[in-house]
Amino acid sequence: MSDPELRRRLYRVMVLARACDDRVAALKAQGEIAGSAFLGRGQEAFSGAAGLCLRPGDVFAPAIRDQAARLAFGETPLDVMRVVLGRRTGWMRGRDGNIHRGDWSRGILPFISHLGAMAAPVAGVLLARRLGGRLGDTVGAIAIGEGGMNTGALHEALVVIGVERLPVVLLVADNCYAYSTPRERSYACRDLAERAAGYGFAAQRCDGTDADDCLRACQAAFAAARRGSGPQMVVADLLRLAGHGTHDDASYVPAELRSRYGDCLPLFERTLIREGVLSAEEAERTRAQCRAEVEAALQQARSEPAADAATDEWRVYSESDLLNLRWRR
Amino acid sequence: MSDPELRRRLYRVMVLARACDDRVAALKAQGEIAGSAFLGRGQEAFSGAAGLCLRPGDVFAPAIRDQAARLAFGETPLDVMRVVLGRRTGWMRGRDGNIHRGDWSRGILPFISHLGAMAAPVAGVLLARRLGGRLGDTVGAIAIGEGGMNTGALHEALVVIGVERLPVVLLVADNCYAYSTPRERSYACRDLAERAAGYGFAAQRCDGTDADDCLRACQAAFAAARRGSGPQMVVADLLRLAGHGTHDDASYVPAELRSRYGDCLPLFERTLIREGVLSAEEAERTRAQCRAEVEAALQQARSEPAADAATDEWRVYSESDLLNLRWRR
Amino acid sequence: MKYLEAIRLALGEILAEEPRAFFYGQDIAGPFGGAFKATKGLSERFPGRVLNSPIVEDAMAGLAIGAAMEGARPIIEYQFADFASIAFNQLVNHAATTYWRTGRSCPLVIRLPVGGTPGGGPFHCQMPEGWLTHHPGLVVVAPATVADAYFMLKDAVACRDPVCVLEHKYLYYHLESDFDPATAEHLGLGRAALRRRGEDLTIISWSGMVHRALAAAAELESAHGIAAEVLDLRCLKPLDAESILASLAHTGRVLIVHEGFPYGGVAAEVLALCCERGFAWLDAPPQRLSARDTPVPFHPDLFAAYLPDERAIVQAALELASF
Amino acid sequence: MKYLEAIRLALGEILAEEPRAFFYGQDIAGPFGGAFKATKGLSERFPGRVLNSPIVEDAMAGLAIGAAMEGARPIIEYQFADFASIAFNQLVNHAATTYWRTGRSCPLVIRLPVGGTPGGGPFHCQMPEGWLTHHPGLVVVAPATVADAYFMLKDAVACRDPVCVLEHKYLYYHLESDFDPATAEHLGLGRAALRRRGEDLTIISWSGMVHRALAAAAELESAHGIAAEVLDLRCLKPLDAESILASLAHTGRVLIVHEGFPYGGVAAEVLALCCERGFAWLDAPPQRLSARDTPVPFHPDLFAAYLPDERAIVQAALELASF
Ligand SMILES: Cc1ncc(C[n+]2csc(CCOP(=O)(O)OP(=O)(O)O)c2C)c(N)n1
Ligand SMILES: Cc1ncc(C[n+]2csc(CCOP(=O)(O)OP(=O)(O)O)c2C)c(N)n1
Ligand SMILES: [Mg+2]
Ligand SMILES: [Mg+2]
Repeated sequence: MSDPELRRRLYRVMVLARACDDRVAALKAQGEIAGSAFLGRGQEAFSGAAGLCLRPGDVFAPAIRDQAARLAFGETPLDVMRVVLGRRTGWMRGRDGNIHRGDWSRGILPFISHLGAMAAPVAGVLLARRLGGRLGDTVGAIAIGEGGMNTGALHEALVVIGVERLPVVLLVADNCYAYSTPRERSYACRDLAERAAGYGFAAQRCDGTDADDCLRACQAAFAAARRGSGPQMVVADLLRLAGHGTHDDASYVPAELRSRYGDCLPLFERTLIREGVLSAEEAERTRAQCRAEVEAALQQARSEPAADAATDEWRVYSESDLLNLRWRR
Repeated sequence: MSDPELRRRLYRVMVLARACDDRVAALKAQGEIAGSAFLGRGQEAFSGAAGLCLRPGDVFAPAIRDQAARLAFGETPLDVMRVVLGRRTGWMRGRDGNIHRGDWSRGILPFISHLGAMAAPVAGVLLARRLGGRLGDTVGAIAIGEGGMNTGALHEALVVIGVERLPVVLLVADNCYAYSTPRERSYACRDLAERAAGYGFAAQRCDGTDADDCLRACQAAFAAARRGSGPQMVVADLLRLAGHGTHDDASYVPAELRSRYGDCLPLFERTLIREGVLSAEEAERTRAQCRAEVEAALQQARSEPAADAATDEWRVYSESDLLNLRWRR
Repeated sequence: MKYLEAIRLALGEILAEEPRAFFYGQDIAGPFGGAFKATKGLSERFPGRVLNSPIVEDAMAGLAIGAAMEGARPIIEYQFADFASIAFNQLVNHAATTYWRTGRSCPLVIRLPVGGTPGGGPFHCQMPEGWLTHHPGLVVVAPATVADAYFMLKDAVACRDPVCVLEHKYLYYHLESDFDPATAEHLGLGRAALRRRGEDLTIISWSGMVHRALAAAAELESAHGIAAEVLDLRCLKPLDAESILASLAHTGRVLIVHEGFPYGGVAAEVLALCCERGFAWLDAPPQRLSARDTPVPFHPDLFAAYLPDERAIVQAALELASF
Repeated sequence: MKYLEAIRLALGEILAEEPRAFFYGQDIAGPFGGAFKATKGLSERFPGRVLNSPIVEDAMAGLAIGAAMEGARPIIEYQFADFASIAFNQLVNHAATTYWRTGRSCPLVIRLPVGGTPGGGPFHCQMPEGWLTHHPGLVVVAPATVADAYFMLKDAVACRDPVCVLEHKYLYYHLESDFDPATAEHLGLGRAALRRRGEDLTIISWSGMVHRALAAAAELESAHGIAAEVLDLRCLKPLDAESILASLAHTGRVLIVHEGFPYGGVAAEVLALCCERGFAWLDAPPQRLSARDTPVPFHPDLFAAYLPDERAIVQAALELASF
């Protein structure tokens, strides 16, 4: 069992992620967010546990339900709100939105929608560091769903990571569904850990509804990657406790399945309280604090300027004078 | 051990394939072939064994070194010569050449160069048959090298084949090299059979230099696929005994490796003679017959008209009147 | 009937009337019925013929090629046209080349939800016709009306060549008309349609932009007394050159309006066609209005400024008319 | 020095002078040194900086994006430009959009062996500029001379935006000149170059076709007394509009000659540019000569008939000059 301090930190990250997501869902319902909104409900344990294993200097390619990992790795509710509201102050300056947000300089990769496409860039970051003698014990984490595991882009990247033996942790959140498609239509193996060996990855499995189990598996995988034991895969078994996006009622999820998978957040809270790691009052206070933090971030973001078509520059090249550009030494 | 008749058939296919390849190499050296020429030298045992497991009605997507499988499945030396010489009478009518040749109506898929791209079409053929109630016990075979196993296209196709549980046999000729790239730069697992489970495929391994072992593995795999046991993979360990194409001297292959892998054709011939399945005279006669058959095909192809820019039609659509095309029932 | 309902109606009839047809795509089976609900109810009515695909865009196209060559009539749906980028190779190098290379036709249909919606962002709003038309061998159509949404889909299935059908996402829910398949005019798949007649200039457009062009034409008429002809290309490859040149000959002035990227693509091709073959009729330099040469922006204000709007079309038309 | 040798020279200097640079591609490491030997000897001289890739074109581009964003200067080689189709998504949706979306530049270089050779067939001969230029965000250059093969590659590495360098396979071995990097003129990356001056018409071309255009221009002069100007675009995106329009203003007649597919692409864009912005100078309808609208044929006779040859260029120029 991990140390109490870490478990309390994980609990807080999970609560904050849930609060962020809840607020985003409400904003979407109120019509304040353009486009789609995606929630990580039910995945906070696995995502948060992975995020807590990341250290400054690491690089992380989140998937669409990784609010918890993001927060654990340094994203703030203000970063979230600025982007979902399209503020010019946000990472994406209104050009891209929602869960595409990221910031290369903080190691949170701003993703393109195409599932699987962010894995090879993580390999590229690590390879560049190794070539530059700057790899140290940094690692790269790649999050993906069981649906995204099928993309050719991911496959090709895993091949490279295996062959180059890069310090990567692949975090597979198998949440029973890819949009409305059940996992039986996504893979024909027992579970996706069976894909690890073929890429030269070591594999861990964990119960995604059990935060302690997630912590155990993630800690083992990140430690192994950091000490040079080669690429690692962690597969979590869980259920998406929301629609694909807020527009989706997920009515295609049978009740039987819903009853089989618990909600990691109250489960973890009960465990921590039962084991005396957390008091009920602390839990209540944490929830209130997180809600307040999210609310403050929202107010701040709302007060900031939105992207502005008239004054924002529309340049697609960073070079200002391609016409006369010349190599010089 | 397979029955003597089958072994003799395999021997003949291997000899004929080698004769075809040798003649193609000579034609290329003489300047009679435009573009590249690729040889299957050293892979005749595995390729031929697989080809002999195919039956009329099956579908086969060959890789670039499958002269033996092609011949076993019904391609003739005349089909080969017509295409490599760009005859208008050939399957590709001079529009495409060399190993891209194929004929959908015979179940030999004419491939596009992009490695991995032919696997999904094989799945499509089988799925269409199943939906049309015409699948019966036909199977689809997909040949690929260890290098091609890394393509996203192949991965995505294998996912579909696994999920749909299609009667496919994936034939992986791991010949130590992808062009000049050694297998250690292509995969980080022990061997590629380790990728089977992740796709829901059963796996067989065989020694690609041992024709009997190839027959054993292929027969088992094809029989399993035919009887509905789901997709199968066969991985053969062998060495490419030629350059990547005739333009490549393969000087990057170390002598140590060359001495480790034998040539399947003389090895098989010696075994068959030793075991009394074949006499030395029969072997000599077979070689002479095959050479003569190839030579006759070449003369025939040479006598036929080449593609002709002036008279051949250049239409890219099969519909003659797209302007007025309308659905009618 | 709405544009989306016309598509659903056509899809149901295709399964009913064409026994070789089947659908393959992400999340298209029941009860979900597709990200945009185009196939809602169909897997229940036609068991086994509406299949959910894993997230394998490249293999979806490859599978369709194999099925088509085997004699089936596969209709694949990409969830957003943007994701068809994954299948670029199978589409342009395989589906498109097969008839020419092998003499055997490849009758498959690719349904592509295209076009911008506010908040959609860089990867859910693209127009793919630029790259689909550039490579030889694909038929590319872009229905802009409810009737075309219905007819062109069925015509696409009747076609023995691979057809990409661009369905505009904004029109899905926002375009409605009292379309009756029994009585509506059924143009051939490759024909352009004159949506409005005029004398002064021709606005050439396609897909969702046709409706902005029509609105601009109405404004030009009512506010400026300028009679703009609006030609809806319908089929982007091959082009109905005759109709394009006839309209150019009629008005002498051409403005091409679309929502795709500005460099190359269909707009440049149509402009080149007008100049190469209709030079003598040109009374003014033909002009294009396109999106800006950037990715599609997420924020609704940026998005609004990104695409040519009615005002920009009117402005460009006024300049053209007074040249 | 040959075109290929100039590339190899530039690649060696890049590794020597730019410590952040590394090469990634199939079969590029020693002793093999690449399918066309462009990197021959370099992995020995610069251990660990020339890396063989598995057959993963999409991941190659993705890896380069990550490395570039991390501060390295990745230079990737596709074995044939045709195989870059596999990386379409990473190139046009990721590398191309990153600066615009994130404000951080993505300095990577993609080396693409392009163009037709007899017997190469449909998948080893393509020109990819049509789709590379259509999407916003990539810089696309096509060196046609030995000097440009050298300079533009180095300039591409100096550029902070993603640059696609189209290297023509036929020129690799067949183009030779007495190029000296120390004294040769070094044009800016984005500039077009006037390769021949003339009064009567302008032939605009790029990549391998520049040489056919020059041969045709010589023939036009000697056999027909027509002075054709030949403008080598060099940079296909962004276009050097000023040089294009200046030449058009000078001659009033434009013929665009290239070896890519006819629909859309660079030729249509250049033609559209001439008409939209140079209409007043046009004395004749601008014309294009492209490959046929089919895949590239394998048989050398078909291949010869597929591309515009010198005779076709002369013929088109004569018609244009006498319009
Ligand atoms: C290549 C690609 N195809 C389709 C989509 C549309 N899409 C977005 S999320 C999603 C489902 C993803 O499922 P999974 O990977 O299991 O992640 P989850 O949503 O369950 O967290 C789909 C189909 C996409 N983003 N990229
Ligand atoms: C997608 C793609 N990338 C690159 C190539 C060029 N190419 C042709 S064959 C080959 C090597 C293939 O190696 P492998 O799959 O092991 O087959 P082998 O040649 O060893 O039989 C390469 C790189 C290609 N055809 N397709
Ligand atoms: Mg999922
Ligand atoms: Mg190999």
